[in-house]
Amino acid sequence: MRWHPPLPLLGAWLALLLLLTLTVTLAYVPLGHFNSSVALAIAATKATIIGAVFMELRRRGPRTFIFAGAGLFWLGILLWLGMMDFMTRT
Amino acid sequence: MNEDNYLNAGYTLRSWFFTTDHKRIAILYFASLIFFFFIGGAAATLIRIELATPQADLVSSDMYNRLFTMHGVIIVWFFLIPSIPNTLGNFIVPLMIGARDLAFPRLNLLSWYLFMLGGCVTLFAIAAGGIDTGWTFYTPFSTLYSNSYVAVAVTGVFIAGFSSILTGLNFIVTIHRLRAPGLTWYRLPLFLWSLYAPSVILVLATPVLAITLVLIVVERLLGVGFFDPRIGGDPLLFQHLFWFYSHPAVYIMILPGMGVINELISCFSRKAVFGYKFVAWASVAIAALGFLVWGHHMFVSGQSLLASLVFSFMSFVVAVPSAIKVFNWTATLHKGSIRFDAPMLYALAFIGLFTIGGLTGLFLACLAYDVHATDTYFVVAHFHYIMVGGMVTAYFGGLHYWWPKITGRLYSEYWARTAAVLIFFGFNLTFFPQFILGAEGMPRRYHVYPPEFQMWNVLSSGGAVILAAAYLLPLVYLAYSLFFGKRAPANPWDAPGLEWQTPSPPPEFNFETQPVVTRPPYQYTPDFRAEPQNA
Amino acid sequence: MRREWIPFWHSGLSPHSGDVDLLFIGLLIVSSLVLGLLFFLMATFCVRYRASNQIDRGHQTAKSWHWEVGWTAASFVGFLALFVWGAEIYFQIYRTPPDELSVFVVAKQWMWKVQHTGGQSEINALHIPVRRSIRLVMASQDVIHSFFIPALRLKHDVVPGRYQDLEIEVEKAGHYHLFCAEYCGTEHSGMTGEIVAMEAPDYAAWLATQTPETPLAQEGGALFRELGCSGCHGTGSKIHAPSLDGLYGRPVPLSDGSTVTADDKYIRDSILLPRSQVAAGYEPLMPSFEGKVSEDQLLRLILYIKSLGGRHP
Amino acid sequence: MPNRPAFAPQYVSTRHRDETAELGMWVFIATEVLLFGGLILAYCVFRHTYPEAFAAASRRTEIAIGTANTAILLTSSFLVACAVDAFTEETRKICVALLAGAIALGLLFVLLKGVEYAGEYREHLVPGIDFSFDDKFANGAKLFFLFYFVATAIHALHMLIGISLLAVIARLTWRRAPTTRHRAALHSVALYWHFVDAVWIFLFALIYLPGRAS
Repeated sequence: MRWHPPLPLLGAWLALLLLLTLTVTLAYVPLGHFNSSVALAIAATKATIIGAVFMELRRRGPRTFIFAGAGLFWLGILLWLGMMDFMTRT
Repeated sequence: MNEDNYLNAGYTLRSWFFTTDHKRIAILYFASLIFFFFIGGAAATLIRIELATPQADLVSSDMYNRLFTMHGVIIVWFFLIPSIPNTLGNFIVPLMIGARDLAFPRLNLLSWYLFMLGGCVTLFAIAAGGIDTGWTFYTPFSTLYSNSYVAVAVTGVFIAGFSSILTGLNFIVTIHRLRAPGLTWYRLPLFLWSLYAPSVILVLATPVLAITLVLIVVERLLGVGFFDPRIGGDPLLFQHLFWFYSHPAVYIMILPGMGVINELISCFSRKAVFGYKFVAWASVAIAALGFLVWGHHMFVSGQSLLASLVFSFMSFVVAVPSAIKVFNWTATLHKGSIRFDAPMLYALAFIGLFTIGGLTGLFLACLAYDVHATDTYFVVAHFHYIMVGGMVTAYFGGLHYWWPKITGRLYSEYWARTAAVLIFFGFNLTFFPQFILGAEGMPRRYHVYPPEFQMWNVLSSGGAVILAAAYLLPLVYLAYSLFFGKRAPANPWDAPGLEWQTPSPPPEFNFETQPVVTRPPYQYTPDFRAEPQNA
Repeated sequence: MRREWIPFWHSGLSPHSGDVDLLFIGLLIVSSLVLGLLFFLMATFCVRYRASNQIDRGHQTAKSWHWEVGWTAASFVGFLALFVWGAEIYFQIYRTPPDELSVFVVAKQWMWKVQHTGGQSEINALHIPVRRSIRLVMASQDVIHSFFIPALRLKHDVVPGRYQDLEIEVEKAGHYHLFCAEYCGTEHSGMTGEIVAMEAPDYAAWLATQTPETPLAQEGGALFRELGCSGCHGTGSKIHAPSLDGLYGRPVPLSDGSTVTADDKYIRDSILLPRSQVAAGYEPLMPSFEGKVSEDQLLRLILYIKSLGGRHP
Repeated sequence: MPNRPAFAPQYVSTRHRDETAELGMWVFIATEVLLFGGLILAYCVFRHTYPEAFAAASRRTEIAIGTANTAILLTSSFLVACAVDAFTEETRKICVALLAGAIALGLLFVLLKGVEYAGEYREHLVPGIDFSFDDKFANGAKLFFLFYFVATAIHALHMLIGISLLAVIARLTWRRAPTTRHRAALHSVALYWHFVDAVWIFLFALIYLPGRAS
């Protein structure tokens, strides 16, 4: 029984832990409004890595991409139109 | 009648309640839906009888509020949403695409059990004392003020929501993966496009309702929540979340109905549907744009004026694909060879009623008029024209059309036509006066009302009684046909769809051999070769 | 009155309701034309192409996209026009009203409580002078209600936790229905009242005959002392609290560096949530009055603070 | 590989069946995104309305536990991805060991979550039950902690479901030689587990990180 973890998985895992360290560190650096943008950008990067490597999206065709993206796209609609009311109230 | 069909594949209770056959599950759904339809319908009839006079005479105001809530909750979540997808869709989809079952048969069965569990929990809430919030569960009334069984009812709807999600998921994957060889997307019957589009809504909108209902329960249990104005929460946030689901849900109800109409119109005018691609993509457009209009329920709620503006604009935009469909159906009639069997009567009624419903929708999308008309009987009439005049009519049309396939029996054409005409007149008599009431300013959900509104209310109530009787009629003659009807041939309408190329009722695995599709749909012969079967 | 002969038609009586009625007629005409065309085509086709009719069905023109593009474009353009028309009137209806004559409306299960600034209060009735723009300030004590006057083609929800401004004006004296249009519980259909529009002299007479209670601002002043506000905000107080004289309508610098205008909403928030917006240079000492004052009392306090002078927008 | 009940009649091949199952899982994940989406909208609305209260409330969360839990979850996701790779006849035992590791980490996550909840209860941070907070930010903080508890509780529920599913697969793989059906099942559960992981990454950024710098 010989088995080694595949390199892409290992790489993704290390990258994820690295990004986690980065995001926690950056959270303590005063950047004003950019703190939350940075945190969310790093979160999105991490999610992309998980999707591409762990969930094997990098090996899938456009149909799976559309299915994986549909949820996010509609989440975008919910947040966009939902927030529109709250941000433009007088 | 062929010897081995899905109906005689087993007679035990087990063979029904643990079946994974999509056709049997469709029958299970059908039986449950009839039950819920009549509960919801009975509540509606009581409401209309109460409203025949301006005073309270039949029921107390608490009882009245419980009645209209029960009517709304039961009819929306336990009849309209599952109606065509879960009965006709479940039965017909695999047959239409030449598959032996849906992609996930056990999920399909689980979906029915969830539906029944949700239904039972909701019925329990009603039996235990009822719910008085209206089907919209507006906060903070539902969370902090109502003393009725809101949490229980909400749990029931929550569970039923997962049943919807599983059904939608099943249809999407089935239509993607299980089509017969040669059945490309543009060769799909339009019924399938009209089931695919709302399935996307089921999958993407229902979870938002689910979480919103969870938040209601949390707020009721803890006494604080996101929608609680006392701690700086926002009741309008609830409305945004609720309508993010509930407006697209309207399209979950109407799109499958439109799908049925495509099949009926083309079959009974012996012509392909005019402008296939436009109609197909109109379904997708309606489903997609339907997510961008929810705020038109909130024009007077105090949402920002800019938001109202955007939502109003999108509401007008979403009306365009609906208009396309109506015009294409009419164009299909042109130079057809039209026969007026019962399903066709329903289809024609659908076009008329849906168009009235759609056009009055423009009144409500129009910001300034909506200020006056919203929350009045104008709205009630408008959405009943869509939901009942449109969706329920389409459901009855589809039921008659596929009845020979489903049961292997023919019903009485005479009674079927009588019922169709009665429903049409009863419906218009019930709901048309409500437009006038609304324009005059009678608010909805009123138990007593100023006497000057009485005349139109009496007309409406009279129509409701006719409508209730007319809805009972099909129950009688369809049940009669089950035992005494003539045996149906495989293809009583002389239609080219795959579902008609297998015996009636279909065998357990639908097709003896895997069908291969080589043509676009709706290749009708110009004239009926088969004689009218049901006369 | 025009159009009175139609049994279900009563024309609107507010400055913009004529526009709304015109819009309604416009919508009605457009819908009737579309519906008429559709029914005509359906009926013609159904009769002409019925299966038993031996008629030439050949020469079916090859399907062209022109028709579909045509009716898609036509519907879109028509809808766009209606959208613009409706939106324009909507903005007139909901324009922020000038502070001319304010009346306070508190909605609660299941009644409308109306407070005039002179101290007159009424329940389920609202007396106003005709042809004069009135600013309603509405608040809800419990659930969402909706203030609806069909004769004025006017409606607005009253959401708890915030003030809602609404401008009304009636052109003709008379009694008109006031409904609650948002379902609000058991006696929702009983939450009705009437708008009594009166000629200016009649209105003045009515105001006079109403038991002239103390004006609201004065009651607010009493409340101000009763609740202990004056202990800190009063002149000569030992506690360092901002003076409220001349505060209303002026910009207030806050401790977080931002600035707000001291309007109704700010004063309301400061009473209920004093620590959310602390004025610059002051300690956050004030206790919250959440749950200790009702919406009626809040209105009185605001009016009192207003009466201490300031800039009125 | 032994392949007893080949595939249900509606499929044409095992490959067809597996791809269909995967597609179904992706549709389900899209559903789940929107389930959390409703909460995210609530969060955005109230963070927009009460920015300082949210920062103040966020500072009261246990960032040490949060960070540890993130690392734990990322690692368990990694182990599950490895288990999918190791799902062969020869490396069956390794696969089971990897799954067991992932399950153990999952349980550890839930345990730490429990510790965190207990801590917050002691500090009077549970809205509706026992809440007290600096008056200045009380309302916003209440809304923040409502989001915190509802979102993390629903996430924890997903964790528990995922753990049970992984346990079922691990047991099946342990008891007999792997079949293509089990492979497909493991694949679906793995997708689900990675998704739960991805949700946590966003929850982590929304809950623990705001307000740390000020």
